[in-house]
Parts: sequence; structure tokens; C-alpha cells
Amino acid sequence: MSILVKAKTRILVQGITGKEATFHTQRMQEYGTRVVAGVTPGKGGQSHLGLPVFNTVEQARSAEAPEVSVIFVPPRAGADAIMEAADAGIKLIVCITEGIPVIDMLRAKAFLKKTNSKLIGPNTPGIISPGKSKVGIMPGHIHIPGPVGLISRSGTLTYEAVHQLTKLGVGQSTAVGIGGDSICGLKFAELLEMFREDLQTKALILIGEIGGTAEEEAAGYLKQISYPKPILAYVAGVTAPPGKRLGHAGAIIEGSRGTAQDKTNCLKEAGVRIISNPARIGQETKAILIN
Amino acid sequence: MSILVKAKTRILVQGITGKEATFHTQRMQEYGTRVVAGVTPGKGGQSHLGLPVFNTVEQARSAEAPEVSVIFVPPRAGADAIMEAADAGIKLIVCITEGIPVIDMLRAKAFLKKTNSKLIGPNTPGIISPGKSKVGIMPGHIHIPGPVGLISRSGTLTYEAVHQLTKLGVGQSTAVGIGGDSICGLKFAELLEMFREDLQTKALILIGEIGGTAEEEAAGYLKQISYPKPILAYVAGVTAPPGKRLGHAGAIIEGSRGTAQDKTNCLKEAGVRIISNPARIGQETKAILIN
Amino acid sequence: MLIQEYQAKRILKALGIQTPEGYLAESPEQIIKICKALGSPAVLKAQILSGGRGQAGGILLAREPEEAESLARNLFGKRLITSQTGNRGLVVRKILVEKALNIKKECYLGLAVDREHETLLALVSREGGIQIEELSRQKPELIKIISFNPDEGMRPFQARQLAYFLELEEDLIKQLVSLLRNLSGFFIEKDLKLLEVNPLVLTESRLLVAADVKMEFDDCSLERHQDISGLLDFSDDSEEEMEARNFKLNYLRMEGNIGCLVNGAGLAMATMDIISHFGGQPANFLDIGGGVTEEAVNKAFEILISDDRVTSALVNIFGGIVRCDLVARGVVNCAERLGLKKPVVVRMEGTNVIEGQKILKESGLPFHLADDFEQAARLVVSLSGREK
Amino acid sequence: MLIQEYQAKRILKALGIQTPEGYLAESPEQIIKICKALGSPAVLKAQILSGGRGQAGGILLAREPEEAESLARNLFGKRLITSQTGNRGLVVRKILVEKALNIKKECYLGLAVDREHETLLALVSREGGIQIEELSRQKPELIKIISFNPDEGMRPFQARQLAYFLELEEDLIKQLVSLLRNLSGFFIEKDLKLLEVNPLVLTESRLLVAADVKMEFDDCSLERHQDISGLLDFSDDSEEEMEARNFKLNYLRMEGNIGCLVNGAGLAMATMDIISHFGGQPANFLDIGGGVTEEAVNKAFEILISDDRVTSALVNIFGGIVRCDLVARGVVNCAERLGLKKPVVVRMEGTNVIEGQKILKESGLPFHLADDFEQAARLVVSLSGREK
Repeated sequence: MSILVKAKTRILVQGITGKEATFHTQRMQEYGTRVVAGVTPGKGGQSHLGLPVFNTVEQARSAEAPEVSVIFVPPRAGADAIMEAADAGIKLIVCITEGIPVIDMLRAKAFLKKTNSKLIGPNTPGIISPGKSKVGIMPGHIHIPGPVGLISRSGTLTYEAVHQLTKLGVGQSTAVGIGGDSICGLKFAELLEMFREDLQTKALILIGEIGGTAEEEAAGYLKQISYPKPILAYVAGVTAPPGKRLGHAGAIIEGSRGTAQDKTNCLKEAGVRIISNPARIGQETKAILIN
Repeated sequence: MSILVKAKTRILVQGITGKEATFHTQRMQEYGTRVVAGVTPGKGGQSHLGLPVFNTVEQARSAEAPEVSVIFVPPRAGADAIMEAADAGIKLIVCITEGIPVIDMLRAKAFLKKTNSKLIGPNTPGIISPGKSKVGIMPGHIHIPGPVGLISRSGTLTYEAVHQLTKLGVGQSTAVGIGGDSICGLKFAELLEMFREDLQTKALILIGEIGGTAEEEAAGYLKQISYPKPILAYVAGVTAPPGKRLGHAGAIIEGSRGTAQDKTNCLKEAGVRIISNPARIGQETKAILIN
Repeated sequence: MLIQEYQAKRILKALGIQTPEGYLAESPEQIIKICKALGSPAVLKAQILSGGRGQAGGILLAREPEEAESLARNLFGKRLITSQTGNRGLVVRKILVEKALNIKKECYLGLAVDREHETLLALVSREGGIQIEELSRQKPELIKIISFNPDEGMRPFQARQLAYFLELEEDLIKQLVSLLRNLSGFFIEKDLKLLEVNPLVLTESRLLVAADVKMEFDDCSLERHQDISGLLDFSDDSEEEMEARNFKLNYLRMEGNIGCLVNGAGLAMATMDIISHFGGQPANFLDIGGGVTEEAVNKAFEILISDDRVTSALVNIFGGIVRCDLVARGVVNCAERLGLKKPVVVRMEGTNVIEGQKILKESGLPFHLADDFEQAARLVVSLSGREK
Repeated sequence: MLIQEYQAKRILKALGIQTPEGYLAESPEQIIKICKALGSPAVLKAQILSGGRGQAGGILLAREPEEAESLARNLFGKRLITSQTGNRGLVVRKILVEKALNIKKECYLGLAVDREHETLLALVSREGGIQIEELSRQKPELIKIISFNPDEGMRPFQARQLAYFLELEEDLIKQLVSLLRNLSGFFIEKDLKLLEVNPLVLTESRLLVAADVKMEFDDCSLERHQDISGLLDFSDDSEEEMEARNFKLNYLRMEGNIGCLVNGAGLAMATMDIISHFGGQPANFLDIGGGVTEEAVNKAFEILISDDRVTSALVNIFGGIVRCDLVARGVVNCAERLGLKKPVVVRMEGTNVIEGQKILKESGLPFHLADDFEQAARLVVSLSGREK
């Protein structure tokens, strides 16, 4: 099993002919991801990386029936690309694009509410179900299949966590980046719900960071239910100064809410095991799995 | 019983201090309708017709807990008044105002979809449950309580039908004007669904007119279910020339769709008894009730 | 409210959308000048508020300025009868003269209010210059429709969906996308009910040109668009229609001989229907509306009884907002002023009916008072002298 | 991106919203001239990009032009340390001089992005000139919040709800309603993240005046608002911060002594956290980002090792989009250029790690190569010489 993407999941790439998209589509293909088509307005009818290119997602959808779309368009076209995918009936949209204006994202999210589509990102490294499918820009080779599910707001920090796990021989079921922006799609709670049902997943790692309330919401969710699997969490930004932005638009501390301290307290109360040393994510997870 | 409004239903009047609103609020009060408050921006704190006036529906709602709001504001403020009522949690909104721009109504309807509020109108005479409550501008004295439910797109034509019934001693459970505009709230099908459950109602009269597809939709609804009560219908506009507007914005014939002929055919197929002489609405209904 | 083609084209031009080079003429003399300036061949387009002008001879091609002039001489003042005008047709008072286009391809582009889905829709077709209803029945595969709402407007991806559907060359797509978003923004901002570009022409020189345009605005919103309400053109209306409009009466001329004066559109239609039901023919639709004044009733009644075609008339009032006594006074005053030379049936019910009937009776005028709707209808038909 | 108060007030003025009469001064000489023109008393407001200026002595009342001048002499060039600036404070380079208002009542008005509900919100308070977070805890009954979305904008009824909540006299309501709709329209059109009018003052002469304004724009959308991006003011930034910005590096000065160079904001924060965890103190946050060039790495490394406070540095790279060899080349080039006088720990993983480590080793420079994250952190802390 695994969540969101499986070996056979059919993937569309929006903005496929761009430089970054080309590079990462090749990496996805090498990994074995089943990429079936691409979209670039104006390049419809061409072939790129052995894949058919379409002018619109709608056309790509009727020709190749992709289930998931991964978006690599420029920031100003990001929200429109998300809406286009949702409008065409793509059920899962993974938006890699970084720097989409906030108000554009508010519009896109309001649009998504009227559809059945789910969004991951934007500003996410994507999703990987190791050994099956990689839909995003993470380095595939550091992953191995196994029992740990990861949900993270950060890119490279997730790679670090996965790397620690893999070095200790602990594999991953699915690793999901929810993205570093202040307005994003699926968050911890929704994904925890999916991992809950996943037979392969035996333990979960949440990687949070300062700013926003995603971790607090996750804690709220966990307090309501009795979650059947152990959860560990690391929240980055204990040392961050208040009121300053640290790269992610989401990483702004708003008053006392949104601090790393607040987040770890909430999660701890909800029964989550807090990891304070980010170099021990792998070890602590392995210890939990053995017990 | 009856539908939508009962004797105890608490009524709010939006735009209460206007000339027409004042006149009709008095008539409603004389009829025994339980009007509890009014709204006119800028007149908050005043008293009008013995009723407290508020600046916003929200304020009126928290002070007087009205369940239904009847709107008498100028056309350009109509859509905003509907949205204000829905936003304040008013469950049933009856919009008497005529001449609201179509695009305003599209906005209001999209807004309503996000709430639990129902709309009757605009450009409707309103709703009356004879002997209990009159929420609108129809002449109350022509109505008597009884077993017939009416749903109509037309004002004076409904009065004519009610008058015929009353003269024959046949009373009405509830008479609802759905309004003559091209974009309106509840239509035949939703109201038929409500009348279906109403114990007082033994037979129904639908009064349609040319233009739009409300009658065709009603026929579609009736074909799907087995409606437990007899339904009669009269559709006005057999003699209307195509492509011309006859007063109601809704009364424009669009190609072959929307003609009186098309509507009566659809209704007939759905088991509705068609009345071709509008002076015989009362007699034909009485005959059905006796059988 | 419809506006004339030349007015709609001026609007498009102001929006930065290409229209054919052309000028408006109100006389044959202007035509020849314009044609010489434009160069030949030229197209003469009768400016009437109706579709189907082509089949009715309202759109003509002229190879030479002289030919244009002689064609125009015939066209000016002519009553064009199209599939939409009714038997009386519409008089041609203005002609739009345009340089003929070198057409490579024709498409259709329409924006409208979608009553059924309560949203706006945009429709494009790969064939243009056609009846779109016809095409949608016969070749639906040539048509693409998308929905958008007035708060959100047309999204860029929706404009792309439409643009790519038309299968034009890639270099025209951006132009088409911006044309679509431009028009949809205008549609919402100015409260249109219908906007059609038909055909949208791709010329041999690879330009996208709006060769014909139809724009209908929402009458209810004209008050907030002074620029649009200034375009109102009533020159096609009959004298009675103009008089009625001045008094805010909703009047429409029909082909029969029985005059009708009713309050409420539904009851007015039912009144026409029942007249037909008993073998009569209504001469008009006339809804005096809810906020009517005595003076307006007076004028409404004048329009009825001054109509030479009318052989009998029916006043049918169900008082609600409208009070019967007010209507009675208006009718009586008019009858006293003009005399009552035709049989008039009056039927009244509802608000202040007793006062109304009293006024009628006390006037001493020979009104035929009817007790109910059916009796009134039967009576006016029998009095019309043309019962089937 | 925040803009200065005087810039925000110019924008409000252009939107037709009343602001106090005032002028910007960049020298004490200008101050006296302005005060004479305005009349006394006047308010001097230090233009720095931070709240809490009042408590920090950045807002001063001057009864006479001469008093204003002497106050201004002290204020110009001063480092104001507010609750939001950190220890270094911000230098006052510009002073806004305004005519003092006759305040009858103060309110608060704010528009913001509501991350939690993924919509926009408008907030008004019956008290103004206050910390709104504080007030919302202590007297929530004085505050009203409504939500609106960018497609729909603020509805008239919502503006009325807010306006009536403030309990101002009826003649001010319309003004307030149009102010609210005006500001919310501007907020959406120009992609703001925050707009506060605090206080919104009702003067004795019954005018509504925006006495102080804060505007924050969305950095991600500046590209489409040339008028706004032209207002960028970097004069408060340190030299390193400016250099970093030029190379699109995300750099932030901290108080410690261990330099950090990391890719990715999350990993960079985790790197600071782990340094603290082992008793060290980070001198900075530095995320080189995903699209970094060799030249930018070179500059980033220069900023680190040129910082006099830095006693040891850590380069922590997890190659994904960023390739380890590119980072290694940037670091080596810089070290060769400037010399390596401080201990530098390098830890690399991920894309092209082998090539990267080879470059570091073959450079012959005395980098401390670490095998993993924890070892790297421990090492750089112990080398920093200030281990707890």
C-alpha cells in the first residue's frame, strides 16, 4: 500500500516543456513513475521526453486519463494551473511552483471547494511512495520502501529525515511535502487520516515549522480521535526570532501563536512524541518501531 | 399545517420605512401576520408601525429572532439585501422587489448556495397561508383556508385563481408566488416537494407562463416520483408572440423551448391536468377535489 | 435593450477589438463618399434591431461606389421584414458601410446569461455566420460551452479552453484569449444579457475581426450605466409603443382587433389567451403595472380606443397594489375626453372594487360591466363582431 | 514587504481617503519650515519599518516650530529600538511632520489575510491607537470581524455591518462604508497581506482621518505591481542583508557567533536549532535556496567568513535541486580568494555529494568534513570556542 500515489498512478505534468519540469520529469521517469502526458499551452501536438504534449489539461485528460497532475508553471500562472486541473477533473494536484501570490491562492482554494479535487502544495517537493512512484523533485535514491509515513512542511529537512531513516534501514511508505506557503492544500490532519487506514504505515513522522497553525490543527485532530499508530514530530525554528520571515512565507511567527514552543506543546498534549534534536529523527523513529 | 409560513412565524421587513413597505406591513399586521421588526440603514433605534427598526439584519436577528424576512428595498439594493439576510442566518427570504439586475441576482444566488437560506422571488407577491400569515402584497381578503396549494409565477393571475377558488368555497393551504424574474429562488419542484408532506394540502395548482424552463423542470421532477396529490396547471402566454418581452423579464420565448405549448406538453406527460381556460381554474380544481 | 450594430462596434473598438473599417450613413449621398474613401468592394448593412437581415435583403455587397449608392437608395426607408420583426417589419434609417473583408475562416463567439444554471456562459463555434441554435442541434461537436460566474469572471484557463477549441494557429491564441477575457469582463461590468460576435472573422491577412456584433443590455441595470442608456434607440417603435413607454406602460402591438387593458403581466397574458380561447383576437398586450397613476391609465385607455383596428376592448383589473377606483377614474376621464364610440367591457375585482364600480356606473357612460373573467371574455369577443 | 507610513498615506490620499496634513522631512532645517507652514502644534513621526514607535520615542509632539527642530535634531540618525526591531534597532532617516489632530474619538480598522480560514478578513474596533492583539484578548466585545473573499470583495452589507458596529453618528456611516469598500478593493487589487488604519480618528470637526497606516504587500506579487515595487525601501537593512538580497540569498542576522550556510528554509532552521541544542549560538540564518548559482554561493560564504563576530562556520547541504559540487566550488573559490582563517565544518549529502566532497578535499584547504548532521553540529559548536 501507500497513500496518494501508487505504482500504477497515471501522472500528468503541467508546464512540462520548461527547464525545471523537463529535468524533474526525466528523474521521475527514471524512478519508474508512470508519467503519461504533459501540458504546455502552445506546444500541443508535440512530443517531449517521449510523452504527448497538450494545450490544455482538459485535452490531456480526455486523451490520457491522468489521475494526478504535478505543476511546474511560473508563479503567476500557478493558481490558474491548479484551477485548470481541478476543472478538468484531476483528483490530486501536486503544485511544486514556489512564489504564488497569496490572493491567487485564496481564489484557487475557493475554486477547489466546489470540486472534488485535492491539492498538495504549492511550494512542495511533492509526494513519493518509495519503490513505486515519485511525483515531485525529491532525490529518489535516498528513499527505501518501508513502514514510516512522513508529512512535512519543509523540503530539504524531509530529505534529511528520510536519509537518517534509510541509513538505519528504516524504509518509508509515503513521504508527503505539504508545502511551505501560508495557504496550501492538504495539511497534517487530512493526511494523518489517510495514513491511518494504510496497512503499510506503522509509524508517522510530522515535520513542522514555525508560523501558521497547521501543527496546532493536527494536535486538535489527534485529541479528538484515538490514533492507532505512533507519531513523532520535529518542529523547526526554536531559535527563530519573532516577527521575521525565514524563507517560507509560512514561517512568520504571529504573536505567541505559531511559535515552535506552542506547536510542540500542543502536539505533546495530543500524545505525539517530540524530537528535539533534528539529527535523531531516524534513531527515535527506529526505537519506536522496535518497541 | 401549511408550508413556509405559519401563524407564529416571526417576520422581519427589510426596507420597512419605505412607502410601499409601510403600506404593506400595515396590511400584513392587519391580517394578523406576526411582524416582529424592520430594517432600514440609518433608521436604527427608531420605532415604525409599533415595531423596532434596526440598521442591519444582523442586529435585528439578534434582538428579535425573525425566521423569515420580506424585502421591500429599491432594485439596486435588492441583491445585497438578500445576501445580508442570508448572511445573518434568516432561513427564508421573500423578495418582493421588482427590477433587480440579472447579474446582481446571479451573484446573490451563488452566495445563497453557501448558506442554508431559501429564497422566494424576487418580483413575487409573496406567500400567504390563509388565516395564519400573509407575507407579501397579495390582497388578503380574497383568501380562505382550505385544501389547495398554489405555486405561481404571476401575481394578479394568482389572485384571479384564488378568487375563483374562494367564490366556489374552496380554500387554500398556502399560495406561493415564485416570482416573474428570469433568475429566482425556489421553483415549482422544490415547492411541490414541500407541499407533498403537507397534510392540509389535498390538491395543487401550478400557474406558469412562457419563458424559462421552470415548468419543464417541474415536469421532470414529477416524472421521477409518484406524486401523491392531484396537480392542475395553467400556463399563460399561448397567444404571446415569440421573441418579445411581455412585462416579466422571465416571459420571453426562447426558440421552441419555453413556449406555452412546450410547457403544457411536458406537464401533461408528467400526469398534470392542464387547464386551458384561465376562468375555469376554480371549477376544475373543485371538480378534482370532489372526485 | 438591444443596441444597433454600429453602436456595438464602436464599443468593441473602444475595448481594443478589431472591427471592419466602416462608417455610418444616413443618406445615399453619404454612401458614395464613404465608399470612395473606403475603397471597393463595400458592404451595406441596414441598421435595424433584428437578426435575419441578410435573408431579408438588409445586407448588400457593392462592387463600385455608384452601385452602393443605387442599392442604398432602395434600402433607405424600406420596411425590412425578417423572421424576427413580425409582419410590419422595421424601417431602415441608417446604413453601416464597411470595407469588405477577405475572409479566410469564420467562427462564432457568444456570451449569455444561462438562466437554467444561473450563471454566465461563453460559447464558441468553429463555424460562424450561422444560426447558433440551428448549429447546436445539427453539429454539436463544433461547439464548446463553458460556465463562469460574475464574481470570478472568466478564468485564463477557461479562455484557453475556448481558444484552443477553435483550432486557429498558435499565434492567434493569445489574441483570442485576451479578446475573450476582455469581452467577458465588459459583459459583467456593463450588465449585458447577450453578446454575440457572429461571425468572428479570420482574414487572409491573419487578423481577427468582429464582422458582426449583437449586444443586449439588461434594462434593469441601465440606471447605473449612463453611457449605455444613452445608446437607446426607439426609432423602430410604433407611435403607440412610444407613448406607452413614456407612461411606463408595458404595451405590445399584436395582430387582432380586441383591445386589452390589464394589470399584471400574467393576467394580461391570460386575458389574451382567454380571448383567443373564445375565438377572438387580441389587438395588443397592455400591462399597466403595479405603480400606475391615474394619468397613465387615462393614456393607456386612449391608446386602446384610438386604435383604428380595435372593434371592442376589455379592461380587466384584479386590484392588489393597483386600486380599482384609480383605474376606474382614469378610464372614465379618458372616455369623457374622447367619447366612447366602441363597446368596452370592464371587469374589476380586488382592492377598492366597490368604489371602482361606483365610479363607472355614476359616469353614465355605456360600459359593459362583467361579473367575472369568463363572462367578460365572452362578452368582449361577441362585441368585437369578428367571432369565429 | 512593508512600506513607510508616509508612502502608505500618499496611497490613501490618492484613494480619496483623508489623512492628516503633513510633509516629509529629511533634515532639521526642513522641519522648521514645514512646522511654520502647517501651524502648531505638530507631530513628528520617525519613519522606520516597525510598530511600537510611540513607546520607543519615535513619535513626538512639538508645540512650536523651534521645539520641533530641536526634537528632530535628536531624532534624525538615532537608532530606535522598539519591541519589534531587535537589539540593533533602526536608524531614523526621515521624519513625517503632521499637523496635530483634534481627536474626538479613535477607532481601529484592519484588513488581513486570514490563513486559518483561507479568506480575507476585515476587523474594526471601537477603540483605536491600541495593540489590536492585546485588545482582542481583553475586550473582544469591542471588536467585530467579517470575512470576505477576493473574488467577491467586501459586500455593501458587510461594510454596513462594520460601520454600524463602530457606533458613529449616522452622517459618518456612508463615508465609512465607502472607505471600507475602497480599502478592501485596493487590498485585493494590489495584493496586500495587511492594511491597518490605527487609529482612524474622528476629529472635533467631524472628519474621519487615517492618523496612522500600515501596509504590507505580498512579495510574491510585486512583479505585477510596478507602482508598489517602486516603493521598496531597503535603507534599514544591514550591509550583509543588502548583499545577500542582491544574490537572492535569504539571509537574516542573528545574535550569535556560529555562521550557517544551508539550503532550504526548514533545514536552515533545523541547523540553527541543533547548534543551540548543543550549546552554540547561530550568527545568522542563511538559506541559499534552490536555484542558487556558484557565484551566489561564493558571495554567501564571503558574508559568513567576513563577519567579525563569527568564530566558526557550518556549511550544511542536502542536495536535491541544489547540487553539492556547485556549492563546493562556490565555497572553495571564496576560501581561495579570501583565505580560510576560521574553522569551517562542511557536511554534504544528496545530489552529486561525491563530486562535492572531492572538490573540497582536492582544494587542499583545511575544511572539517563531517559525516552526518549531528557530528557536524557538535564539531562546529566545539570549534566556535564558546561552548556552554
